[in-house]
Amino acid sequence: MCSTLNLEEAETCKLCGSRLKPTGRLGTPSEEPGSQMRLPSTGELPPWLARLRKDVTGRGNLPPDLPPGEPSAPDSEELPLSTPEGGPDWLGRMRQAESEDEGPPEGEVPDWIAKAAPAPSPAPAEGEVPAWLARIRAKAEAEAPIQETPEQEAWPSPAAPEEATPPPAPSSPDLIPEPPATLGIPDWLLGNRPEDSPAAPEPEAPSQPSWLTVSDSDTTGKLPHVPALILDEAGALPPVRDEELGPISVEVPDWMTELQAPPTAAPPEARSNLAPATLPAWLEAMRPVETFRSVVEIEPEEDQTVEAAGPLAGLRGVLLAEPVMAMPRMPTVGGGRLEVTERQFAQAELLHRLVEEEQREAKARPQARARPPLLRWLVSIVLFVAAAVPTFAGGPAFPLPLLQPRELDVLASLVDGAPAGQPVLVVFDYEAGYAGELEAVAGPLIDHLMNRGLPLATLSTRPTGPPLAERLVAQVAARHGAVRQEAFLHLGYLSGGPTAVQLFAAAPTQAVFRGYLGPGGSPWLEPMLQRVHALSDFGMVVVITTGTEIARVWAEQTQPWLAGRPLVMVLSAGAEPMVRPYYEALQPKVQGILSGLPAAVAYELRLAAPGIAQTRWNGFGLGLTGVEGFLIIGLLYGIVAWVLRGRGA
Amino acid sequence: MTVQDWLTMAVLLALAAALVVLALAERRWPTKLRRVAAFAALDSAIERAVEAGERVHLSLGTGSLIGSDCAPALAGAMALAKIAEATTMSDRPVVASAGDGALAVLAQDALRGAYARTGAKEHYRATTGRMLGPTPFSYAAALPVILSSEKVSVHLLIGSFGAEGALAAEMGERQRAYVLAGSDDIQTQALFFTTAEHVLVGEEVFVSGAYLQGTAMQRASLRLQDLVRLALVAAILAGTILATLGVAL
Amino acid sequence: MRSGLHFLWTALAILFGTLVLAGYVLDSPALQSIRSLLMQWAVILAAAALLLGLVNMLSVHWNKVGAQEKGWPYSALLLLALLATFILGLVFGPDSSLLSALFNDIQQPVEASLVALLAVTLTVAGFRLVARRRNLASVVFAVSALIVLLGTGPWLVGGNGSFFLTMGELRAWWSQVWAAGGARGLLLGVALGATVTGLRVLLGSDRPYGD
Amino acid sequence: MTDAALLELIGTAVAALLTIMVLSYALGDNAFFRLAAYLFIGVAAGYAGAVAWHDVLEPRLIAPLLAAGPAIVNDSTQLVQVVAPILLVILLLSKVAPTMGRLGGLPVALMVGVGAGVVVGGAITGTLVPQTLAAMGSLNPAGVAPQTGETGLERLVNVLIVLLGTVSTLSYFRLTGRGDQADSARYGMRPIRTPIVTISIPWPILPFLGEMFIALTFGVMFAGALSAVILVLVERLQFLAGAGNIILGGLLAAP
Repeated sequence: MCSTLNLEEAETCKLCGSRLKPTGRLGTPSEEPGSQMRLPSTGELPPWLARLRKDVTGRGNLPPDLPPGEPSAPDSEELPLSTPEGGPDWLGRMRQAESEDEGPPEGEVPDWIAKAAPAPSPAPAEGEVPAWLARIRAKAEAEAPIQETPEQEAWPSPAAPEEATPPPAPSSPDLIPEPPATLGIPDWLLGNRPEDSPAAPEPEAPSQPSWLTVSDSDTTGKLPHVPALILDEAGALPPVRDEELGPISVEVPDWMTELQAPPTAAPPEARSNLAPATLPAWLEAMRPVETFRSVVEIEPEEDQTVEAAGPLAGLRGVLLAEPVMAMPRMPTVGGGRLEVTERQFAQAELLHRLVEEEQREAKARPQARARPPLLRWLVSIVLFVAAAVPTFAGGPAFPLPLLQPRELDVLASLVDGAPAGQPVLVVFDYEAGYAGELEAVAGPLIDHLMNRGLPLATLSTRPTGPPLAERLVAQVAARHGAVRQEAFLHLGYLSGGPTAVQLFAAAPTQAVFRGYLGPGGSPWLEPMLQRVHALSDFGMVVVITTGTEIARVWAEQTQPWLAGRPLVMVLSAGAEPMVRPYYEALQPKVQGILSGLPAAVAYELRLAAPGIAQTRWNGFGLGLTGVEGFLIIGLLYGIVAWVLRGRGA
Repeated sequence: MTVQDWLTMAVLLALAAALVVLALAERRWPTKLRRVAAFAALDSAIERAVEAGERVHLSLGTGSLIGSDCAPALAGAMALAKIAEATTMSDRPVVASAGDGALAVLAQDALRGAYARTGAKEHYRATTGRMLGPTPFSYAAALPVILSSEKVSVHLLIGSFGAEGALAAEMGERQRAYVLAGSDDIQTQALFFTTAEHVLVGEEVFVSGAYLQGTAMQRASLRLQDLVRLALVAAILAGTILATLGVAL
Repeated sequence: MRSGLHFLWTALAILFGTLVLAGYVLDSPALQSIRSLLMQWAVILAAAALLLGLVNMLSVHWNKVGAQEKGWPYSALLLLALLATFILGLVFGPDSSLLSALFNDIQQPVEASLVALLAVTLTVAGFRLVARRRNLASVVFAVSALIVLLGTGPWLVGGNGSFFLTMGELRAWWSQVWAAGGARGLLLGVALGATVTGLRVLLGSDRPYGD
Repeated sequence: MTDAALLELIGTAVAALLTIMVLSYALGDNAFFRLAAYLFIGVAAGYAGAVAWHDVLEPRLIAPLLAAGPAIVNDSTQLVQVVAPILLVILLLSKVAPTMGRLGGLPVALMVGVGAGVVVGGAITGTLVPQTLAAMGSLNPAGVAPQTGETGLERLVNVLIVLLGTVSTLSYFRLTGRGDQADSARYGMRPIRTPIVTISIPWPILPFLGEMFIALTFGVMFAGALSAVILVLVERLQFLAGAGNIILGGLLAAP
């Protein structure tokens, strides 16, 4: 049709008459699934789900039919997943799809399935509005026969065009949280679509009455909802709406003006969600003009995406058929009043979308250009410098902690009290990324254990654990001249994550098959592990972890098998508060706890063995100081801004 | 079987029975959901994304499917199915990702099911459910690309996350997407509290299904949670009094 | 398509789950063995699923490369690295020096750097929090975080001074008493939510699997 | 210098380079970051796959199968421990083929079932029961905390604080409202008329306190995580410094 020739600039089109633009956009909403989704209040999700599903089922299958010229490119470019594929047999598939839809709803209490099975749409699944659903069902069944006869004899092909351009009937229920029409139409549309339907718009005209009457009969049931919808939302009407919609009201009959209310006000909550307090008042005021323009600008590409999804690719004016065809029909069965309401629905729908476009633009546009991440740059530079200075420049020296945390004495005495000769199980359960922290924190403990000459057996429930264990243990062992497989060995990776912890606790020797970096064969045959058959044969269990979850699992799942052996946790600073309850409980499940660099430094001081922890101390101190500075400034700034805003309001 | 075993068993059965009963009661006494700020805008955000031809991305997290950290992922999979039903037909259907193979398979199953239910089986692509990386941070490292190349405007994190979750959420914020983040790991929730626009606190991560117009049982389970929580509070208070009186528990 | 299969899977999932759960609460040896067997199967399946996930990754990036999509060279690099590492791992084993070199020189540094990035991310987010969420909670959050940070890190001036020590004490009290209460409440809440979620699956109401 | 030393040097250089590339993300998403990220993802994935094969599939399935050979079908335990999982794995892998995919539902259902069982069992026996019991602290001033050793009034106050925190936090998570309370907030401001002035206080008070306790707890954890990642940042920068020295040293030693 000509609409492709005269784009948005043209108000009128030689063929389609003067309502080219509004209809052009009229097409968009009803052709976009989103519009089906939008209008029912969020409370009505299942209905719009069902509608969305039904309305679009056909169109969703169409892409294969669009001419090569049509840009479905963006999709395929983005993603293999959205590249349309499948042959012209989409109709067949669609019918089957429809039938598939008649399954029992998913995710229900089992005994409902029986009841819900015959439902034509999964709507009842949601356990809502069974009343209207019954009605719809009745309608849907009633319609099918009526439509079929004229459809099949007279119009072999019109199915495709109509189906591709869900005209008033589909679009009208969109405004109403009730899907009868949409339920009805696709049913008969899909029900008897000839396998080979080339997109032929012409037959569309005569085919109108049949479904139009249907939609009428449908909409009669819904009339009461129209005022409801308007009233609901007119309340939240922003003052700017007039100029907002001025351009349109030029194009549309004056009755439109009263209709401008619902769409404008429709997503008030949406607005608050979109740009919360980011738009200053003046910008808010300016918004409509510019954003309306922006909508117009983006319209063509929007249309394209829509067309790409239709077999009527290129027939942008198709929806135009609605008002043009419909008006002569008005006199038919009480259609007059109805017809108007339908167009009102359609127009309101259009405005709805316009406003939503605006919101999206208003959200995206101003911010997108607005601020380069200056704050992030500043923070990055400050933190990097602060953390690096002590390293490169020797930097400011922070005083080492004098007093030792209470739990450090407990931990050290645990290590000193560990039975000599019995191996200690050290579980490395942290991401490689945290090696920087936990190697510094756990270093002194490993050092202490090796001081006591306790053989170490490492384990990990993460695939990347064994190399991390090797990193740390080998490093410390080198200092003590400890020999691999005699003073320490790696049991390797315990697969299965938290689940496997229990398996290991119950029967260690059956949970781990092969060591890591060992001579091969079962590590349990090594002399240092020969006497180990159960978890309690380890003199002590040390868990080095960042995750509160894994820490909880070790604390809880291994309890029964530890038989009183101490469980020690070396924790990333963030995880400590979550594990402390296990440590401080009246019957503690964790006997020792070591967390945070200060504790590690104190440990090193206690052992009089300066190590990794102390080399990090100054950088840690300066970096943390920088962070504290930012947080304080942020807090003050936030409060001030808050107070000022409060005054203003 | 000790007494405690029987006790635990009884509690479990009671919970299950209560859940079923409440679910059946849903039809007559539908659950009134309280306002959870994070969910308030979710529906419209998804709708807008579909209308704008932008993509909804849901992450099932970096936990495991067979471990004790699978619960939020299970909840996320249900939410995924719901969202998929809404977006199968859009130009850009929802895409799900996970940091674990089994979870990716779960996501694919959830998506396939949703596509089948919406009669769009043919549109399902196995690549809509992806494993981005097998380790938490490799998963996070893969996110920026999927977020930008798929034009993601709704970025949902409903699964078990560690600290990498903070990166994942912040990447969504950089994209100026609608970011809703929840995890069963409380430390991660603390990080989400700052990095995510909408954060699911505590157990809210498990109720996403119900707030997405979930099934009767999903909604009923909220009631059950409230009841049990009340019972817990009562038990704690009573236990405290008993403990104070010196009664050994 | 609602084939019997679907309901069969549901039934099996319920059965397996109930067995595992029963193994938790009842300590009958038979149940225990069944449970551990099921868990072992699950562990094996999880490992197999990981391979499946790798196939998934391969296909995704292979498509990108094949379609020469934007950024396909990255995908090509990923494919290369993935296949190379995987094959080397299969041939020489994960504990070969080659693999550990790959781990120590590529995986660990990058991952550590990502964690280091968190420092910037979290600081920025913390800075913005109060201005962004104008409510009492965010103020409490920021103050509480500051108390802990000031009590944790060393001070350049007045370090080991009396005020610093009191700050340390305050931090300990704050994070071990005040936070403990909230943490326990959150823990219980999460556990409750997880329980109910699991129950929904065990009752066959939530069926995220199969179709 | 020796090949080993050279390899060492190259490895260090690569690591340092990747570190810089990734840290550049702090300033903004860029090609270098993506390059490093994708390389990292590939290596991590390949490594994980290799581990999964070497430590799980091969020892638990393939090795026993090869060891026993065809006779494995006669061994009941082997059947359960090896053959059954092999079949499950085959079903799972069949998901690659869309047509066969349907049968892949079985292993997934198994994993989901096991996961659900573990979740419920673990949550109840692991957290719900023990944490509830742990929350029942004795308010008896004579009590003594085992680890912290605090006694008397101090401990009493602490126990009360923890109790209040726990209860209020729990009461914050009230997800359902009564009859007309759909979509109602957790608490509202209620004006309280005092002789002097009317003040508005949050009501009901417990959820409000709960929110405060949650924010407080989050703040503590946020600070902990922050100090952890700062430490990692320091480690990275120290690594860069060290790498710089090594590389320079290597280059000088090279000729």
